[in-house]
Amino acid sequence: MAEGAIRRWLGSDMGLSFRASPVAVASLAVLVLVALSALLAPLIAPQNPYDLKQVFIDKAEIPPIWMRDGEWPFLLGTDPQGRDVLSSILYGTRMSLLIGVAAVAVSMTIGVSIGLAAGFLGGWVDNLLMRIADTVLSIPTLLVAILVSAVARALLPPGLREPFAAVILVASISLTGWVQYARTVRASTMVERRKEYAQAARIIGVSSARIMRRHILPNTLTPVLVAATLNLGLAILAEATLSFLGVGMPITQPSLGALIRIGNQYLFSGVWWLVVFPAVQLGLIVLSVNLLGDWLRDALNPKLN
Amino acid sequence: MSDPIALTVQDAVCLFDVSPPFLDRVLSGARRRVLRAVDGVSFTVRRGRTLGVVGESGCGKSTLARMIVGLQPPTAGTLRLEDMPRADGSLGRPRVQMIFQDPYASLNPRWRVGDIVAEPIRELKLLQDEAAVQARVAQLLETVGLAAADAARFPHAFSGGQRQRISIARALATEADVLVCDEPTSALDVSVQAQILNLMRRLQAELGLTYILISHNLSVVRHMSDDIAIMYLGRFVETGPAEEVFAAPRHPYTRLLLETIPDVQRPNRDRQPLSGEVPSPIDPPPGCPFHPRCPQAETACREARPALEAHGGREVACFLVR
Amino acid sequence: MLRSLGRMGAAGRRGWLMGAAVALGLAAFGAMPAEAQQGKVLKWGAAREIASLDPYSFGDTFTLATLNHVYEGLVRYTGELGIEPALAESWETVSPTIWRFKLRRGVAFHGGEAFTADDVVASLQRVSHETSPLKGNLPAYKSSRKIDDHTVEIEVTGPYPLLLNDLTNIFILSKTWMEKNNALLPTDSGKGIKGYATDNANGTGPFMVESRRPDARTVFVVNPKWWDKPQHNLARIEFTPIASAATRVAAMLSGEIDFTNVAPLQDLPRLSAAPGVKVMQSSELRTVYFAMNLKDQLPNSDVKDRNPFKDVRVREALYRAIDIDAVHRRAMRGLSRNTGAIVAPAIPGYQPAQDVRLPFDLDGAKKLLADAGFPNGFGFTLNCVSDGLVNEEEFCQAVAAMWTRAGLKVTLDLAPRSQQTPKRVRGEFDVISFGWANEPMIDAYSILIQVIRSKSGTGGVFNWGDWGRADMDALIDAAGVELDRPKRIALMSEALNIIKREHLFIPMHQQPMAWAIRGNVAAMVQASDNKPRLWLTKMN
Amino acid sequence: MSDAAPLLSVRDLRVVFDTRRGRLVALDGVSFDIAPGEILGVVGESGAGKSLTGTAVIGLLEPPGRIDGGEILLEGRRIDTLPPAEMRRVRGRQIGAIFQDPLTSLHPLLTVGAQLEETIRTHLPLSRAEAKARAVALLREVGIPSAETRVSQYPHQFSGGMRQRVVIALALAAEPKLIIADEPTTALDVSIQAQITALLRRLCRQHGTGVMLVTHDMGVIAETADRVAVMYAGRLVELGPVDQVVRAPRHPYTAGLMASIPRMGAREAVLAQIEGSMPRLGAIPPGCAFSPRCPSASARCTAEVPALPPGGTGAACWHPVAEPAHV
Amino acid sequence: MLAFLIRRLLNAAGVMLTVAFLAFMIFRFVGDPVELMLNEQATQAQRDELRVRLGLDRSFPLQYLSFVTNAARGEFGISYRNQQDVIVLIAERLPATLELVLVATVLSLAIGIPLGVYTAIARNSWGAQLLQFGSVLGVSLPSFAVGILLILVFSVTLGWLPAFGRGEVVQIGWWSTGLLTPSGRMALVLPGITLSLFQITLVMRLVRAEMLETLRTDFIRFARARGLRARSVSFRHALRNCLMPVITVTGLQIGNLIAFALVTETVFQWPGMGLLFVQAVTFVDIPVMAAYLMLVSFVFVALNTLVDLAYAVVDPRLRQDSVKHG
Repeated sequence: MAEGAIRRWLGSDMGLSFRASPVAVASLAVLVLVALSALLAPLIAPQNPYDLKQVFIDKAEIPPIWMRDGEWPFLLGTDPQGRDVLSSILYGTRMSLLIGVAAVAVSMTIGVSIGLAAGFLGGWVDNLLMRIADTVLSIPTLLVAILVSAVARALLPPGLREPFAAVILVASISLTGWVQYARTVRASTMVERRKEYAQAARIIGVSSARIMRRHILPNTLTPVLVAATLNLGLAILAEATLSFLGVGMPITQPSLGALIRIGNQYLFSGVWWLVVFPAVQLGLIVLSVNLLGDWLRDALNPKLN
Repeated sequence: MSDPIALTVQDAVCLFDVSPPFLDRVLSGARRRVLRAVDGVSFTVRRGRTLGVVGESGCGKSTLARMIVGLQPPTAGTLRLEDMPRADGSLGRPRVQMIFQDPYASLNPRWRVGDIVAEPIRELKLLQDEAAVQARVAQLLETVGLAAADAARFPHAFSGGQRQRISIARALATEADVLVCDEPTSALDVSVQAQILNLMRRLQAELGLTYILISHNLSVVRHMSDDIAIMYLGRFVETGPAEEVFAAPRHPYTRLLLETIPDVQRPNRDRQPLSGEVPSPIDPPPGCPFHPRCPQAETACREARPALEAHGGREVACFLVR
Repeated sequence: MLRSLGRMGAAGRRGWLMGAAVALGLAAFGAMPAEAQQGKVLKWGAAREIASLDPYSFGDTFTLATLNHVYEGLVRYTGELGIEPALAESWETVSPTIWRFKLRRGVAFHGGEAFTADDVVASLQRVSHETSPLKGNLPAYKSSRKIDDHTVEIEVTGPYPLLLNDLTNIFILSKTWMEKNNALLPTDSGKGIKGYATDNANGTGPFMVESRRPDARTVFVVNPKWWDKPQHNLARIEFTPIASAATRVAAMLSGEIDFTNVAPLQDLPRLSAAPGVKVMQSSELRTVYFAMNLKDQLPNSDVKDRNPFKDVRVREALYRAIDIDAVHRRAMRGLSRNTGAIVAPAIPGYQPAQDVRLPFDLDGAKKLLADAGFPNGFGFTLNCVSDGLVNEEEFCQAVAAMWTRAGLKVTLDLAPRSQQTPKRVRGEFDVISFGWANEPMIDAYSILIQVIRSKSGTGGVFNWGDWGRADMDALIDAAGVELDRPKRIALMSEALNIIKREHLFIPMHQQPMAWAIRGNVAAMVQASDNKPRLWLTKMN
Repeated sequence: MSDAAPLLSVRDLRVVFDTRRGRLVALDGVSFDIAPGEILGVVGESGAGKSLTGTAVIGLLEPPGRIDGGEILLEGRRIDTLPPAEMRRVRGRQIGAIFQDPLTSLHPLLTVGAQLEETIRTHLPLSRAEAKARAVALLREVGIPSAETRVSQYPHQFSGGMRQRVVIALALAAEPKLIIADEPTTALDVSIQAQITALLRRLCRQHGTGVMLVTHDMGVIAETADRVAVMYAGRLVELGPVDQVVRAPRHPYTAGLMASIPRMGAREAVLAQIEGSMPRLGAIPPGCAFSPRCPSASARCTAEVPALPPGGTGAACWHPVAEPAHV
Repeated sequence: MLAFLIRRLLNAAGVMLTVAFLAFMIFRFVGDPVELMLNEQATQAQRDELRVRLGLDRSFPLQYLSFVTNAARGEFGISYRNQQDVIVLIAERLPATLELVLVATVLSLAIGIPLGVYTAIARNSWGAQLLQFGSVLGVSLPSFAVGILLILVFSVTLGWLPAFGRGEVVQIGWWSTGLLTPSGRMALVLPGITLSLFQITLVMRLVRAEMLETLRTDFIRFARARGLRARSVSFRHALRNCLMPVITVTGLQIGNLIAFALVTETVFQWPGMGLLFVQAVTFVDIPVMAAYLMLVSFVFVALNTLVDLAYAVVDPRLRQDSVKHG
């Protein structure tokens, strides 16, 4: 069934364009690989870096396996605590992807709902929602995220900060993230609702809610899809930046950004593998996402074909 | 002439406030500006017949169409659909549907054709049984000249003409009595246009449909209409039976319009093009709105606005017609 | 200087020379001795900014150490941490509670005002004012009086052996200057008043503040009229805070700074290996240990009906579970000094016998836990500060892992000092990492009165986890009024023995300190209090 | 048809698009001439390739489209193989163009005068002042009142009809010998259409400019053109004097097309209609592209591609309509 | 035009009031200022007195009102950490950040626009494809990683450029500039590149997209059909039409740059507002955080308003008070 769907898709215009773009194929392959390895981290990682029982400080700062003092099973070496870098990266990737995907999903859900409501209902609802969007936009995203993280950490009782760190991050990224979706969806909703098919439904007597949901929503989602893909890259970067600044994931459940922050402290001590591998992984993920997003945008842009 | 009346429109007015925002008005001392899209139009349409409404862009004909189907509430005046007999003998309000100009925008690209055509049946609960719905959809598709199997396909698989057929099938699915057709063929090629016009004529004959055909294409209107109304800046300037209006136009605008239409049958004829352009409906000229372009305009035309008056079987709004 | 210029390239060189020329030009006004005119510029890259130029605004060791270049106290520590006269020439005790100080003559403030007894009295009043954040640094102070222009008497609340130690960090400001600038009282953030002294300085010290741009650069220039004979050859100190360790190391390697007083441990090999960079490394006075909350209930533990840490077996188990050699070798990079005591050897009160650790014994630890009724361990949170002690993140993680292997369920709570301190002060912790250097007293009494003594008046300010005991309190109070040094030390040692016996704290190590200098720095004194004393620095 | 040497001569033009799904032949074997001063109407339904023909002549085909065969000669000089820089000099100077939508054809941020002057000075050795004077004169010639003030206005200050006049002025700015007019009236109101076609006709007659008038509107062709070329699925199916094609079409497609136009004169019950629709580019049937829809198609029609009769006038059909169609 | 201006200003004021509200909420409810200001030994009487002195006993709207009026006068209180007037603290660091942002903006426009035009015109060329890929790489690399890398290469390994700080600055009134000294200019290079890298690729991608869009328009086709020179078509006609989105995005991005500068400032120890803010966050220095938030939003809103006005200047269609009607 799925195979059939994939085969059908590969035969469609999109699929043809996909097959003709080695960059898109490579990006998707990298992403699938990265996502799978991150999802299966508990099964394939040599070590659980969160389980302190498995971490021996005597195994600290072992270089990658191909170097002189490399040691099995630490393929990419260990950190100053004796944590396996490869395992940390797999778990960190899991964390980064999880936060990125969740942030995109949350902002998309909020943004699409608000955009649809504003575009379809118009009038004061539209006015109010768009003024809110203006205000959110008048504070730079990064600043909002830092403030939210800082404020949330100041308000939450200490015991809740760590378990909620990821939630706080998702919330702080989504708090501004929804605006783009809202604007996109609002714009296309305003176009779509004037289109004849929507008016035909109105003439038939279909209710507004139903027109919004069944007719207009599906037709506004193409740009949302592109935006979501490109924003996934941005969200992962935002998370990394916040963690790098020290207002993101704690050291005990590090994301890629937190790993880079930790690694950065060892930049000059010869323990380069701490910063290089997470940075490469982060760059690779974001690059693949962006390349895929770029391709998707071009492929879905009728004007380019 | 003895057909019962399906639609009565009485002094329909539709105004749009196109004033600059409040602040600009205050600062620049500008007045409120009103676009008089439809400015007092009255007519009746008889059941089973076709009224053609002709005019250039911006004359208000599309607004009129939207008012009839209820997409646009009138600012003033009434639009009344007369009850008509149902199949079971009872009287009921006629159903009005609309055929749109753009066959590409009138079908939801994400829906299968079958669902598009079935939507009104399901929405209006005309049939309860899903199998019956499917059967009805198949029947409708065949009625408009498509195959029943087309129900499973998406609109993008169809050409413009076929899409217009689907639109018609959707309209028929409501068991509509009155169809408002807003430029139904102007986006189609000539050969396809003929197919659609023929289909519409056939359906009218078979189902006793009433058409209100809005178009700028005089030959299409001529071909389709029993009665005709010429619209200029929100008003009717001439109405009457199509044959008579085309044979002997009374209003200067009608005359000039007929004169400017290129005629395939008379290649390379020399003619006098209508000069000037359509004035803005926001700032219509005083008096007769046509007077700036009218070759016969007199002083009176600049001062007062002529009303639509009966002249024989027709009505004309012109001082020069007596 | 010349070396660094070589790396700057031609364009950069002109700028630096211009800067130096300006400094020299300014200095020339003061009819400088020929030697000082050829003074050198020392570029100091610190790990953080000093909080203020006002020596009474923050009880922050680093801020005070830096301001010590501008301001001076009545007495000061030598490079070997002995006490020597500074603004006071001599002193005597008139009675057990009254000290008389003879002030140095011919000393002038940077602003030109002559130094007199009025300045001392005004300064003491300012620092002991109730809004002063440094009030606690002079705990026994009662009042002061001017006898004549160069004699001052200080009265303390009771017999107090450590007044001189305290006074090393009480800097003297000019009274007329304070009066003129409405700065007689400490800065009061409550009133929303910004003190003049926050941005301006007028001391008697070897250096004067030439300019200050917070977080960018503070420039000190030599005070040509300093009363003491300079043992340095600096004309100018350019102080730049560089918070990021990596950037600081980079700046050191590239020669943009000549000196940093915080060289990251992990970068020491790289720094030592770099040409023209020298690492100065030794052990600090600061002893690091873990302290367990001994209140009736632990706030973050899964044991709710009692506090497991009240059981000495549990405390011992935690102690024995630590493989200190691994911590030393890895987390501290072999640079710390493992200790069984909670004060450093240089601190009066230290006894070698206390410095013997319990051995690392994982099975023993597990057994102790089982005996105490926790065969499956229990859960608690380890509260550590990410910007606190040397490599605190690293050793806390390492110890957390070790405790986990002993069967405990450790949650590590790592956050900046600003976030951890409030929790610690409120007693909302299970176990904390802690370090105490016994400064400025350089005496075990410091930790005893401030950390170990049960809360009472000025005592036990840092007794956040109710680990005080009546028997220790008695010993501490006795030591506080004992003027006979051997007796006093015996009292203090006894108190420390109780801690050792009861495993009230789990000692870890004296933490390493590492400075880095470039080759152009010829001599620099690094005392174990980790304070830069740049007036003892010579450059090539 | 004029006896003079052709101004434009298109021979066996073939244009293809290389797409992921393979090569699409958009124009195949298109040949026609335009004499100086002659208006050739190119008519066809959407997708027939009429606009593409104009684009190919003016050398503005964009990838993936390209000329795959045949030749285009302007006054006997081959222009389809010119390097881009030389072709640029031909455009505007020798071939002018008018596009469908006057709303979008003018640069919104430049004054009408600036656009005119730039075009003039690109091609003619005139000073700034002379170019400006010529710009005003051109505007006046295309019938824009008070041209002196209008010249410094922006396009959005003109109405649709006036804008199309500006476009015509721009096309004529360097006195080209040939104008490609691509649906010049489609976007205009009915009453304005007549003004524009009349203007175009007048100007071309005055200047002796040849015109290739591309449109789907038989009415416009009938009124304006001297000769008509009918296109279907990328091929020319009929070429002839306008009178002949309109009144007595020889190709079944042309005949059907003419018959399907509702007449002004009388109201018929049913319009003649051609069943089906034009094939997509990727699915052009072998032989005569019209054969599946043709009432008189034979086996030959599905096997062999018919060509226009020698001389280039008549219908490309194996079974042309014999009798002149009844008018 | 005047109405437009007034409307924009009202809008901006509304946004600023909302942001002020957020700042006020943070200021007021994240950590009790009384607790933060007094030390632990303070008595209840002292606390109450301070509460009154700070106006915390007054009603909520009144407190907000006084916060807003104080903010409008530039009074944000005293920093908890530095004990300095917050506005003085910020004003001291403003030039450093603005100079960095200015350099980044100029770099992004000077490099981004030509590259964007090139990649659009020569869309399928080898170089354009490479640049396009490079631009994706540019937006994919986290700026802190770029900064670290640059320091590693140019400061540590090659020793060409300083790794931190602003170098020598010259004081002109209250403005301090590093642009006038060689060391100041040297110090700007690496942070400038780090901050502008993302921006360059952003401008380049934007210009490319807009150019591709514009190059497809009828008026460009028509300009080509008139035989205008390729240079004129690309720059005079096509690029001119792309400038408005570039103005918008550049204007909006300056606000984002100021915010993003805090990452660069952290990496390069650049003594600007961002560094101040990051330190304020670590120290929970609420007055500084609130003031920074207000200031950045103000810059953002002001730029936004300017961009809208710039639109009116660039686009003749907006210059007149003509009402468009259909």
